[in-house]
Amino acid sequence: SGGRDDGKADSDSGGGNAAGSSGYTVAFVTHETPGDTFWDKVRAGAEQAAKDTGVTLKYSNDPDAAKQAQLIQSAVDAKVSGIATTLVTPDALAGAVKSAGTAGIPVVGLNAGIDQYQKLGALMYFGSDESLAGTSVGKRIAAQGVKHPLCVIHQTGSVALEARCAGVKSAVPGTENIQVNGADDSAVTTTLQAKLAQDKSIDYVVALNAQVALDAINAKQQSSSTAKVSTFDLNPEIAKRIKDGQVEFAIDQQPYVQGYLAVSSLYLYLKNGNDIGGGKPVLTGPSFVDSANIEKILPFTEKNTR
Amino acid sequence: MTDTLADHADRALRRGEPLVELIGVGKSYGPIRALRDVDLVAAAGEVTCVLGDNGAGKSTLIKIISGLHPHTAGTMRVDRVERSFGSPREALDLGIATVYQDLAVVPLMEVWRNFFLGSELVAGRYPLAGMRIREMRRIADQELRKMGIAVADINQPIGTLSGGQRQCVAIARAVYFGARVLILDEPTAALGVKQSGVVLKYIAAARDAGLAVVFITHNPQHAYLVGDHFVILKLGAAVLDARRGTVTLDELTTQMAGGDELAELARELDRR
Amino acid sequence: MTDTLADHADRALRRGEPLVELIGVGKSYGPIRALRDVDLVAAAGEVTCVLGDNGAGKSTLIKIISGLHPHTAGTMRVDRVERSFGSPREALDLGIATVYQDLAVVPLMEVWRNFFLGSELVAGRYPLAGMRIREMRRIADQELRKMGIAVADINQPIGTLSGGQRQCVAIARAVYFGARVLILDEPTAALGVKQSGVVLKYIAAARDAGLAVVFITHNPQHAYLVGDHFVILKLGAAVLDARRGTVTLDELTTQMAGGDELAELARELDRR
Amino acid sequence: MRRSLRLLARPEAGALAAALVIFVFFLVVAPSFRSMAAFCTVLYQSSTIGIVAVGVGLLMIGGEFDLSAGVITISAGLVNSMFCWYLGVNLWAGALLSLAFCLLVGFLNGWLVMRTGIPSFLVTLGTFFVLQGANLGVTKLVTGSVSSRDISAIDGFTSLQKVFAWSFPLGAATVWITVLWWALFVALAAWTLQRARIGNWIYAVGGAADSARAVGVPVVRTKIGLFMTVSFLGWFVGMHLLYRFNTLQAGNGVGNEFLYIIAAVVGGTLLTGGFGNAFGVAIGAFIFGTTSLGIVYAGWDPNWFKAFLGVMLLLAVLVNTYVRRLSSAPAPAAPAAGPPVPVPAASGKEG
Amino acid sequence: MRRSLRLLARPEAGALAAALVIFVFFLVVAPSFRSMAAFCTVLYQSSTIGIVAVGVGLLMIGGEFDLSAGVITISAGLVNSMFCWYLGVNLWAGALLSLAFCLLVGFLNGWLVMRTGIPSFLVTLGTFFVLQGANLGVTKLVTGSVSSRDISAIDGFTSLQKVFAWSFPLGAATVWITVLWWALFVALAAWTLQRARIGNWIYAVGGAADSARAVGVPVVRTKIGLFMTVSFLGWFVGMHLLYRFNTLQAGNGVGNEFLYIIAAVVGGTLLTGGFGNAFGVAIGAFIFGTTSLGIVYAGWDPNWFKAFLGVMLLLAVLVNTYVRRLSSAPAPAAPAAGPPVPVPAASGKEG
Ligand SMILES: Nc1ncnc2c1ncn2[C@@H]1O[C@H](COP(=O)(O)OP(=O)(O)OP(=O)(O)O)[C@@H](O)[C@H]1O
Ligand SMILES: Nc1ncnc2c1ncn2[C@@H]1O[C@H](COP(=O)(O)OP(=O)(O)OP(=O)(O)O)[C@@H](O)[C@H]1O
Ligand SMILES: [Mg+2]
Ligand SMILES: [Mg+2]
Repeated sequence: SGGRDDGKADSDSGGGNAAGSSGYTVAFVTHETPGDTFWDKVRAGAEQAAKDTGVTLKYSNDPDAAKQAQLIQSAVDAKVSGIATTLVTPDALAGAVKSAGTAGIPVVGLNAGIDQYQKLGALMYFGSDESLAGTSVGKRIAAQGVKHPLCVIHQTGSVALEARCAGVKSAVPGTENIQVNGADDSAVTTTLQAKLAQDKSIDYVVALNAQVALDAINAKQQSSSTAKVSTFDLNPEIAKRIKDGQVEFAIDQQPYVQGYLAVSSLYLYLKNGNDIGGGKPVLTGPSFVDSANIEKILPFTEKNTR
Repeated sequence: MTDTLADHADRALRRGEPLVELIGVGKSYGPIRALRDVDLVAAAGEVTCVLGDNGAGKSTLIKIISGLHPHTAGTMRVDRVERSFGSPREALDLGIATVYQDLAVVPLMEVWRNFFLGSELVAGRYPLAGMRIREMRRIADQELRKMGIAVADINQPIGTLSGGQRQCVAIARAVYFGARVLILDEPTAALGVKQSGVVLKYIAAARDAGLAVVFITHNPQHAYLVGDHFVILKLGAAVLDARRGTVTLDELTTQMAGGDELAELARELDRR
Repeated sequence: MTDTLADHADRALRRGEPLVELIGVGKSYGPIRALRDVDLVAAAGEVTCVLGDNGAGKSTLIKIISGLHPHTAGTMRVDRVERSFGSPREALDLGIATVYQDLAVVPLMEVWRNFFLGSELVAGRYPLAGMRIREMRRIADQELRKMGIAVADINQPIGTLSGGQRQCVAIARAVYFGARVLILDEPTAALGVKQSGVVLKYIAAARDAGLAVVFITHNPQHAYLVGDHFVILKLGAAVLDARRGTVTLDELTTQMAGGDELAELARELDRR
Repeated sequence: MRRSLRLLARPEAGALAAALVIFVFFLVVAPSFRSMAAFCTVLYQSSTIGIVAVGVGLLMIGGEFDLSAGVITISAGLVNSMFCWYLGVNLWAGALLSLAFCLLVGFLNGWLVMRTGIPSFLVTLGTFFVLQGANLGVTKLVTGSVSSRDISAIDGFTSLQKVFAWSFPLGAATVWITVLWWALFVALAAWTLQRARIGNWIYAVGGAADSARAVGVPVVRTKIGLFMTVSFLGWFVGMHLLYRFNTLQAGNGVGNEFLYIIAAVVGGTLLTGGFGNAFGVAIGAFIFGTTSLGIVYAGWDPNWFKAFLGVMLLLAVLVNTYVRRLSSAPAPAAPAAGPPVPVPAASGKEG
Repeated sequence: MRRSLRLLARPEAGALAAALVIFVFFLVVAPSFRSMAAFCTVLYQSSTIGIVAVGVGLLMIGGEFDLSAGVITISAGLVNSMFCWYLGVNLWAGALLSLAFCLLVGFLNGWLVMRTGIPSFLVTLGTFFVLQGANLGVTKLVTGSVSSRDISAIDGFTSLQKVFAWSFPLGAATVWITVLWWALFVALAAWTLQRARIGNWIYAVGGAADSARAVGVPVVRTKIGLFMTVSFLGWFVGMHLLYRFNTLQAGNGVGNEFLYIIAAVVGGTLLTGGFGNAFGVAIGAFIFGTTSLGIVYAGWDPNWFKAFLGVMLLLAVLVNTYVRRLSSAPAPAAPAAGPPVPVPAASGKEG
């Protein structure tokens, strides 16, 4: 018992077009660090959209800005029909995006780069804004009277993560950052444990991904701290913890939607000349998941679509 | 020292019985033919001396017998059974112990560990059984003292010993573990007069204990002192193969040095 | 071969002039005292032989002169100037060339590169000036041939040569670059009769060209053939220091072997 | 005997001194470091690095590297978790399957290295990439996401958790069973290296493989055995991670292989093989654990974390080298170029 | 002479064969790979790895490692960028300052290694952490974020961009100047190794430092020079990154140090020093570039990316080893235990 539930194993089967039947190829380039749940959902959304619209999807990723630029360049070399890319480091990607424009390949931005996408020549944008999301979290916990939250950066020097923490700090000036080794759960746990022991005044932990939030709960128990925990992004485990109250809330920018819209908008643009958002960015978040709405969302997290 | 040899020597050895026979053995290193068509017999109770110029193939020959390289032509028989060793372990297991010219010691390891390397004394047969370290230290020390070498500390890394001291460890080890066949590649090269004498005595004692000894040396005097059988290699082929009595020391020396050159040298250098 | 030596020898050398003097020199390796209170003079046009048991400190002595280790006691003078070398380069720059017992070759490098290592011939004085490779190959090959060693390929890694061949490369190199003082640590150890003869001739030629030679050997015969001056070390201290003529070959041999032991050995081993 | 004890004690003496210096340093600068709880946290953190590091240390003494040692911990956990979750079988079966899998990977590493003569650095780099990719690819295939599913409800969980991830309170502190396991593995490795015949072989194959082979040491078997030891310990840590955290991220574990190597080298293992010591490696892991958590306990600016870590590591190594020089009193090294004799402290090509 | 040419050509022959196999393989499986544009992209990608890899290869032949070679590229760019942005001075001044800084870091690496006898692996690991921390800490201090500011408006940008990040179209493809620089550096390194006196010294200090010292090779100076060469090339790539992308992420560069080492080792450099070849290293970088982009061009599932990469790397190394064995025809190795003589192809402790 407790294993795979056979009934719902094959959730996203169903009708729709076979990939490639519309004749378009879309390159989807992100700054994913391999194995991240968040990006897994972005990709799931993109794949679903590709399936629904009959587009051939080519997904690739590299967290290093220069290499991401290289991936965009190779998509241009491969003469794809459209490119969807994250614009987390707009200056670094500008050249590659421009060369796509020169080659007549439409580009849409997603996830990050809300202020710069137009300048770079991307047609549309789907996403949230990292610092806006951070600020929303900050405002919400400030309202509870939190004075000294800890913002956990699980990937050194990541622009997106730093932006989230900066957002939190803009609403709660007492925010403190900490760096952990996100590739090792026991290291995350002990580091947080140490931090909570070192500074007893920490009254809140803001995790920037779901697994770190789980580790934070562990650390909290070990160091008998009373700090509360909230997190960015969802996974099934976190959904359960929200339900039983161990995690206050998760802020969700609906990665599945970002992936889905980026691909389907390109399809519509290519097929039909549509412009989604009317020249303005399309926001997919932030939306809060907490005990109020968790019941509704829980089944979707199980399916890896939220 | 005779006690060590007698203790360890295989008691079933009968004098004159051939233990290792090479018939038409050859060896190429890629394009380089180091050895061609060499015959050699190492018989129990006899010392076979192999002499020859530098690069003549002497070391190559003994590396074949001791299992370090397989030969590429001809046949080798050990105890009348045809063999081609895949590893030195197989040779050791047949009682063939070797002193290599480049010594085969592990510089960073202690002297006693080097002495017993590959043939450690253990307290039991289970995998992680402790070694009988105290005993190993004692034996190593004792065997070295017998050669007239007192190392300051049997626990010092062998890399800190002098060249000759290292040579002595390698010899003492081979003598101690050589149960049937003892192979020595220029054992006296780095040794002083006294230690050379000790080694020659060992060789004689091994012979007397019934072991087959293969002795490589550049020193015809040394060879003649203990040898029963002399093989001279030149450019990888045997140019002389004679029993003691059929050849004199002078002949041997002359053969090795390439005829009259030596006489001329003596004349040239003579300052008296 | 005399040509090589004469070509390279410092022409300002005057026979008998002391080039290297050690006065009360001592050396400790941490707790181990390898050398104590040794005096030695290497004079132009003379061969100084250093003899002694294994571990007596001979190599340690020459490592001090060649700049490999600094001494820990006493004084060393080169050309009457007191010195303590920080690196072998300093010794080389004063024209002191050495053959080390452990050879100091780089196994993976070609023979000719090893020959010229540290003293390459270059086509210009700018940093990345090309080496005169063809010339270096020719010279290396030629110098080795003079020693009676014809390596199959001057471009093969020196690690694939036989022990004796490697020794010859090291000797040829030192002779070629030794402008004033030539130091040889057991150069004939791995050599056959013929090659040993060649090396002794080299030593004699170096002496005649006015170089100071320090010659370490275990072979009293060899030492006596060329030596002008004999130093015997025992446990790090000099026990004999005699000029040629004040000591006979027999005395030398006896001193080295520790008295009567040798006679007994000869008796013991004598089979005729 | 007295003399020999001094000599045996030598290699780790430096590392121990360095560990003490660093530990006392943090006791002084970080008030919250001065508690049993903090000490236990440091020990736990050190043990999760230290267990695999012991194996990596042995392997490095034996003259080889294993870059796949970090990801194999995650592979081990994933095999166990997904096999049991997918088929719904008892977790013990999955744990054994995972063990067999890990040993096979170790065997393959060793076999390829010995058979092809390709440096272990490259072979295990290949394994590292393959495992890393497979972790992600297979997990995605099986579970539809990039992390394994919660297995805490599957049979056998509680008993396995007792073995691999049990903890008990000690005053205000929590002691994890991994610390005890770590001590056990270190003791076993130390015994093996100093007292067992195989230890002799390990030093020999690392110090001079050709010479070892010439005197009859089974070089191939020894080295393959070492690779399998590393995978076994990787499996062990994988089990701990799985039974402590219930789920595993398929992308994790990357980078830890270098922490193991760092622990080994800081603890005095020679990078070129042939010299080192199990206690030294353990102390190396402890130094790493102390430093990385000590910086947090001290509350230093996290932006500079890595810079502090680098400085502390260099300090530790310097103290280690200095103490070892003192205690072994080797030849006074010729200025700058390092000692010309193979005194282990600073010899080899790194000298 | 014929014979010697064959021998000189040997070390990279295997790597070249491997590169060809991999290249043809992707030509077959990935249609979009079959264009000049794709080839130029691969070349560009290879050059950004390859430039530093040349230096790292030389250093490894010289028997040392440099783990700080990856982050120093970013440090170089950051020093230049932030100095000029903060003070508003001409970028050329910043570039020179940055060059001086990098050379100093290289000198310090080498000096510490030679002076203390601590293995270069540890010393440069320390530098790696320190630089990584400083990159982040200083950038946050100066710019308040984790990336440097856009400097494209500061004086000197256009001229510097011409030098470091110029590109020109070639049909549908774009050729980057780094490819030309790469070719130049490789040629220079090849000349140095094969023809210059310093090349002789590099092989010698890596193959047997003590012997080299004994015959008068300036070991310390040679090694320090090698460390400085690596930092110089790191600076060069840092300049390219800065002037191509205008801004730099302070956290980047980490991990690249291993790509350099991988390129060198795949190209036939001996991990233990003393053997290797500049062309080999260049081909190693090209193999890496081809493989990592080829997988993308082929459109394979990125979840399995690393697994493909691992398999391709192993294949490349196998082909390399096999071809080198064939062409050099060494002693038929004793079964399994590797050749007992120092035939470079598979010798040393890795054999
Ligand atoms: N680096 C070192 N560390 C410790 N002890 C050393 C070191 N080098 C040499 N010794 C010791 O110093 C003593 C003298 O050694 P040395 O090599 O000078 O002897 P040697 O006369 O050359 O002997 P041989 O004839 O055997 O070559 C020996 O006892 C040796 O063990
Ligand atoms: N691994 C190898 N690869 C290529 N050639 C080799 C190898 N080993 C030995 N040789 C060559 O084979 C020939 C015989 O070498 P060997 O070592 O057997 O000579 P040797 O008679 O022992 O000489 P020495 O008296 O100088 O030790 C030499 O020309 C040597 O260069
Ligand atoms: Mg030989
Ligand atoms: Mg000596």
